[in-house]
Amino acid sequence: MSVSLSGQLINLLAALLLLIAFAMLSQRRVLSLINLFAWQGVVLTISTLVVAMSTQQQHLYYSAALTLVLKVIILPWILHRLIRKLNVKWDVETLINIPTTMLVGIMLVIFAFNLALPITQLAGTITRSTLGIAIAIVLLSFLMMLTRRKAIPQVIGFLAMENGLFFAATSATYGMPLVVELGIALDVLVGMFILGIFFFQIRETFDSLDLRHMEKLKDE
Amino acid sequence: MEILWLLGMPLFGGIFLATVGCRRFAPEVNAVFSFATFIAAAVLTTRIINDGPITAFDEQFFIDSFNVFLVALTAFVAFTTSLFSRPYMRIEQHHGRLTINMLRLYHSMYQLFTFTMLLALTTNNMGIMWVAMEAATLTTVLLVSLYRTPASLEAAWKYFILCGVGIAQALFGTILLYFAAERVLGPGGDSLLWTHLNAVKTQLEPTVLSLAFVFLLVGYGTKVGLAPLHNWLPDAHAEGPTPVSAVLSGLLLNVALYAVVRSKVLADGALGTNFAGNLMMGFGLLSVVVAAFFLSRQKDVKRMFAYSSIEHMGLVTFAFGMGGAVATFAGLLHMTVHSLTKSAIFFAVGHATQTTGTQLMENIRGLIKQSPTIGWGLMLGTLAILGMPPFGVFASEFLILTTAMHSHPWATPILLLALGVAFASIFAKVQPMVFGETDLPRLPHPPALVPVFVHLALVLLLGLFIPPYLAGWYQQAAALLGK
Amino acid sequence: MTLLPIDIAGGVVVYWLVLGMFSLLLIGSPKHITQLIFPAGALGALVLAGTGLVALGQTPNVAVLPLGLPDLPFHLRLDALSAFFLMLLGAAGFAISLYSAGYFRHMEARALALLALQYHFFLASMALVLLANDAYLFMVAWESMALSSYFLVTTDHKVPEIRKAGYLYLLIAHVGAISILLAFGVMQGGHGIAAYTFDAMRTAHLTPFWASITFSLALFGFGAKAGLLPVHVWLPEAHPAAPSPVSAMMSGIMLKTAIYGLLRITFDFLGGEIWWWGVLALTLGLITALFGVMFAAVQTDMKRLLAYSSIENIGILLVGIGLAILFHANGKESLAALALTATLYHALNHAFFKSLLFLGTGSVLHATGERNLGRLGGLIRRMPWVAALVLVGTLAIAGLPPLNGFVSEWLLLQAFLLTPDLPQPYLNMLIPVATAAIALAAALAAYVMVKFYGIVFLGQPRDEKLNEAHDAGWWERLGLAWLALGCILLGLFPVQVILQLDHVTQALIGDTLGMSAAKTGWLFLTPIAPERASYSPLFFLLAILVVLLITFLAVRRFYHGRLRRGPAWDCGFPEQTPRMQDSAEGFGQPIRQIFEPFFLIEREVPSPFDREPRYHGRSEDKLWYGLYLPIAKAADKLSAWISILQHGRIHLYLMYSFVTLLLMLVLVRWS
Amino acid sequence: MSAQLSGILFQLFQSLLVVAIAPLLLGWVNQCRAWLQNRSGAGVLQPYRTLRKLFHKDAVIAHNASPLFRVTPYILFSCMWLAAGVVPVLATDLPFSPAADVIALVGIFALARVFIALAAMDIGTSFGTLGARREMLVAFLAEPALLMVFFTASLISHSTQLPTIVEALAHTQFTLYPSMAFAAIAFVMILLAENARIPVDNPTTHLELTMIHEAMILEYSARHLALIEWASSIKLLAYTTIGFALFVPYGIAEAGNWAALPLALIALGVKLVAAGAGLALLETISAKMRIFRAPEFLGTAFLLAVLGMLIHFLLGA
Repeated sequence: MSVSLSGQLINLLAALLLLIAFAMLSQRRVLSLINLFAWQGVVLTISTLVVAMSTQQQHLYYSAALTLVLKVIILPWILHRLIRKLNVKWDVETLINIPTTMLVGIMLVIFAFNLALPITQLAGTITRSTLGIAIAIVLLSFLMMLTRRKAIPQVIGFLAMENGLFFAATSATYGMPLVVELGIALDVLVGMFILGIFFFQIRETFDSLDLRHMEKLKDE
Repeated sequence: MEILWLLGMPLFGGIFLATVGCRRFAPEVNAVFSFATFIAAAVLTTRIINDGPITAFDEQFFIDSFNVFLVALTAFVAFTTSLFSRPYMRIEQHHGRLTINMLRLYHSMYQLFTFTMLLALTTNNMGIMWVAMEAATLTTVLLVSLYRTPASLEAAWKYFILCGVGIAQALFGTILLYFAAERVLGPGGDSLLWTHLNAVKTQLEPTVLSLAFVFLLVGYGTKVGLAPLHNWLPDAHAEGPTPVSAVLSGLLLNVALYAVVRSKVLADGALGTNFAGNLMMGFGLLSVVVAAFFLSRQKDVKRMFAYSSIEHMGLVTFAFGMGGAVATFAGLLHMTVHSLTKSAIFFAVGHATQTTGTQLMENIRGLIKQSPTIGWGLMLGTLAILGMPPFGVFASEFLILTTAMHSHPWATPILLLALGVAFASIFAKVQPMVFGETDLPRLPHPPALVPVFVHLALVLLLGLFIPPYLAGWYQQAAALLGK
Repeated sequence: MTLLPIDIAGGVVVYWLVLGMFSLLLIGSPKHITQLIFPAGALGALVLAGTGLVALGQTPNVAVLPLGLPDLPFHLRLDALSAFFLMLLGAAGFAISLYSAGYFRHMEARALALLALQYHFFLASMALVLLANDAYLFMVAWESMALSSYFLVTTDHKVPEIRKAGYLYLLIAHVGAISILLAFGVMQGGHGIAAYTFDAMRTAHLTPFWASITFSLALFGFGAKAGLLPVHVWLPEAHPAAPSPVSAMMSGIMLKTAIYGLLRITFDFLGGEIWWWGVLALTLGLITALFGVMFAAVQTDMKRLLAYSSIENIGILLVGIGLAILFHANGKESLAALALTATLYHALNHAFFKSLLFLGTGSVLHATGERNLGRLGGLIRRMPWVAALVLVGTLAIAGLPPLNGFVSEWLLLQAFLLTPDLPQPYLNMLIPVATAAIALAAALAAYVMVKFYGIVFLGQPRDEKLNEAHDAGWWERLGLAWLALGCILLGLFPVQVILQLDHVTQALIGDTLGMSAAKTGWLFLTPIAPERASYSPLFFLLAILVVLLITFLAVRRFYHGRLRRGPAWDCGFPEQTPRMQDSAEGFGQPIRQIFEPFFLIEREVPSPFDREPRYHGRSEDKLWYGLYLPIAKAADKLSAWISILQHGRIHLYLMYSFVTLLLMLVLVRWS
Repeated sequence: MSAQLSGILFQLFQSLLVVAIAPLLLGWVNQCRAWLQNRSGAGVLQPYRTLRKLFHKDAVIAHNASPLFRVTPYILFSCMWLAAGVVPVLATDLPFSPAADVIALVGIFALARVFIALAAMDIGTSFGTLGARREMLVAFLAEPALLMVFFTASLISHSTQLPTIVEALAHTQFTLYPSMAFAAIAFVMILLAENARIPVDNPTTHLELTMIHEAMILEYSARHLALIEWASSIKLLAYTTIGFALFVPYGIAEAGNWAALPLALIALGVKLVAAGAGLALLETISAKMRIFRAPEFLGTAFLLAVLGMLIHFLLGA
């Protein structure tokens, strides 16, 4: 396919990712939060594939596959299992109310674009403007982490951040070296397992995943 | 080949201890593996000193005088800590705070943790370095929550989330680095090799590099424990088992700082300004001051020394930020003596808390009467960490302060204030713990404090006499960085 | 190869270190530690004193040890200044070690071994401070000195007050050390690590601004060790807390190392060029001297009294240094030499009589277990040796002719009298006031000393148990006698002493006193010219003795010498009890009344109905409440305020890193 | 040689003379006071009789008196004698005078004072210690003041040697020194205080609450007391002659100049008579003050002396 077309596609997908990020930021229900996360994975996979096709980078196919397996199938599955095991179906409680969060989010996006401006000027790849979006996604997920009160949404925010980084890696730089990608994937997986263990431990100790129980250690 | 041994030993050891377990002798096996690792490190070190920097496995690994000294330090402290943890964990088990399975987890994770740190140090690939750093977090997070107490869980959770988020920033920084490198070196695995980057660092895109460095600094800085990214550190140190606190504070922080410094070298090359250095000095000063003021309000002994670690890391960061041969040398020296002294202190504290059964300082009194070795170990260690000569910490602080007075006089009043406050706070707490009366009986069996005094002896040596080869090695490293 | 003085001095240092280690081996037999280790240490001190004396006249000799930092091995240098202070250290240390041999004999074995170790490390580190020729070695020795003395002070760490004293001491010492270190940081010449040698610092050229910064840092740092206002608070706590020989060593010798450091930096490195340094030192010194003597006058604990008197003497020393700088900066070298000579002389004198007095209190403490002046008295009858020897020290420190204290004060006053030809007119206004202040301090010192001696040794015992007091043993007497002899000789042969001091002044400011001082023969001390001022203590003493003899014989010859003993005249009031004597508070009362605004006074006055009426008055240091506690409070507040950072909520922690990240991104993008 | 010899002879003569006539001055002062109070008085020679009587008595000392107590009177006496020997009463540059300049002179007085104070504390009666304390209180204010007076003089004459001062003041052409005026007033106040005269102390009282000097020597009797009394009369004379040397240094001969001796003697006599009368007058017209007014009194003297020095700098004279 032609470069320009793929470029447009990438931009489209980038916009889609940003949209999903906002959706997650505004999402109140955990289950749909997880689904959104899965969708993010899907879009990520597609974008990776597009880049791979357009640039004929062999290892990008692997990383696309990796993404599909890890971020679309395994992680959401683990999360769903957790939800069922811990039978937590509560809504997401936020520290700041949603509209404000959105407002801040928009600010962040503008900031991110400004930040990326000088770099996108000199980006040689077909996907110049995606870097800004990647930064935006990272910052948005960060914002999400620090506005969510419960443990699981925080983790999802963490994973979403990972996605943003991954997107930056693929789109802006045609993907990291494969070794690195594998390593990263491994870390994410292990991290996820450990989190799983954690949830159970936290649960059996505090019989809730509310982070308010975990504010004992302090100096005052 | 030493590298293979170096990395293989702990990796295999971790898997072995996880699978086989060998319940009764696990501590000894653990110590044996650590010892083997130490031997490998020693061999490697001698080789580097003799015939300069080497790369291995088509440049995937790169060892120069800078990281080899950290490798040696890491392996050594890991070994002594394993010696210390042998009786310590046994006693914990007798006290019924740990089950056999927890111990199994502990031992295998201990080895894996060593592995990840050594990997992060030896690898030449900035990406792999990131992977190793993240892995180091993952291996230790379960150790922090080993006791499964609410407090330890909370600490571990914070540790995990904060460091995870931080490290994610570092990843983004790495990506940006790659983004910049790719345009010079072209795509492919080699563009993330530090040696290559270092070779072309002047051509790297300044704007990208500055951005990258910010992300890297925030990312790895979180693990170094620079204020205001430090909040996980005191919790994790206070709640984990003492050997873990010792290696966390003695080694992990060093490794993270190592990553920062490696990035700084690239950033300096690309920017040609002291931008990176100034940022590091700022963070360093802030950490020193904040930590110093935290110290005075501590009740938990391990927590207090955790803050002192933040303070010292801040000092080292400041030193590296200043740059220049002397300051960098001082920074390296301070890394060494700090990890030696601080781990020694944690050993002593560990025994003290075990014998008194509390970590609250106002309940610990008259150690010197109850067990002179613990008492003197703690007292001397504290004085050493407070920068009292003739201990080595003083040597590095001397160089750092005087250099600062020469090149950045504005910083010295802040440092003076912070060091004064730190001294006042820590000593006010430790003196009554060591001195004074106690109603506790003397210990039935004297605790094994060999590691403590070995460390202190080394620190003392470094304060009075730095062996020539060690000196040459430091200076190579300083010359490498201090541009 | 020939054996240079520096080799011997270094040898003594090593010898002391080894001796200290060795005492740990003797942990089993305390008898040997006291009877062997301490006398051996004393021997080393004697050798050191001799070496110093020899080295005074010689050209500086240097040595380099293969220790220390890379490219910065330990440099040693023995020049006139170091030699003088080494001599001081050796001479006083000899007596103190002899005394300790007897004093510590009843101590518990383990503690004694540790004490011997720290004691000799203390001696060695002090000697090393004087020998050091590079900043690093100096600082190492300096802090080791602080550390070993801290452990000595807290020998009896069971007592909370003593722990507090030790803590305060080490804290202030450490802060002072850091400030000294910064001073070195400014002075380091050239670049690289080799710039920390003193030789490099001598050649380094500083702008007046930086030179002044250095001087101020040094003044603060060394002042903190010397007990200069306002960083004196540790001194009256730490000196009494320590065992008496240690107090003697801290007061008599350690304080002098601070003076040494100040002289070294001010004259040797900075060249003492800027005149207002002199004014600063002078003013601080005067304030310190007056403060010290005032507080000494109202003390009720004999060791605290002596500690405050040490503060006074440090003040006087600083006044001398100030004058020297003033003259030197104005190019009046001979007068600078006079002031400096007075300073050095007084340092030497103080080492002798203050050690003597502290050791004396040690014997009293040992014999009576009592430090409180309110429960002592009449000991001259129980402990004639100590009383007689301490009397010498008392008269000497009170600045009475023909003893040594008078000589240095006389020289200092002469220096003052010669100030009027300074170019700065308003300084000439200041000088008379300063002179008056010094004279006042000297006179008050006499008051204090009469109080000290009179209440401890004279009168009737204020407590029953004093009647079991025993005199000091032979080791103690030996030590005391040596010091007393020193006080007398230093008083009687000033010209000879000054001829030795000239080497130092020559080295520091390139002019001397001795040639003019000895102009009219060794008998008469004439600092400038015979017709301007002269003083001959020996002549003085002889005259008094002759007249005394004549009078005595005459009285004996012409009138019978019958003598009857009777009860003391009670002024018609039959029930005289020892408690009716002046108490320590009572004796200090006039001072407290006259200088009331300087004290923070708390009184317990008995009500008329008290069965056991007791008057109790304490005079506190206003600075402690006005300066130190506020600082501590402020620090505490600040830390409380900062601790909010660690409030335990992970969201806010995340917020910190988020905001930090954003801020830095802003920084990097828009800068 | 002969010059030296005659110098020594001169020295001897002056010393003996001073010791001899000291009680006379005391007697004269008391006589004048008697006259001023319309009493006939005991006569000028009364002090001599007192001394003789005391010397003949048996000495009684307290049981617990230490050697210090017994040796003090002798030390006191010889200190005063030495002081009187140093002051140029009749002639300048005596062989003694280089041994002690004015500062040393103050030192001698201080030495004597410390000893008498210690001796007073030795027995341990409430009055002894009380007297010692008060004595030291007076001293620590009077001594610096005296030094300041001397310094004013020595700033003018660039010397701390009394003979040189006398030379400078007397044997150069006559000049008025305003600074010396202040010094003179201060000096008189100090003289009163140091010699236990009214208004600071009362030499004749034995009223416990007011006495200072007498309180210290309560325990002394017989020859010891005699020596002390004699010493204090010498002290008075020494102070007076110091005053002469500083403020009216006229008629004082050079050493060895026997020819000038008669003149010097006459001058001395005249001055002493005048001074004694003046002292008596002062004591009669002023009242004894409370002990705690004494610091104010001496403080004033101190300030006056310092003022004198300042004025010297301000006016250069």
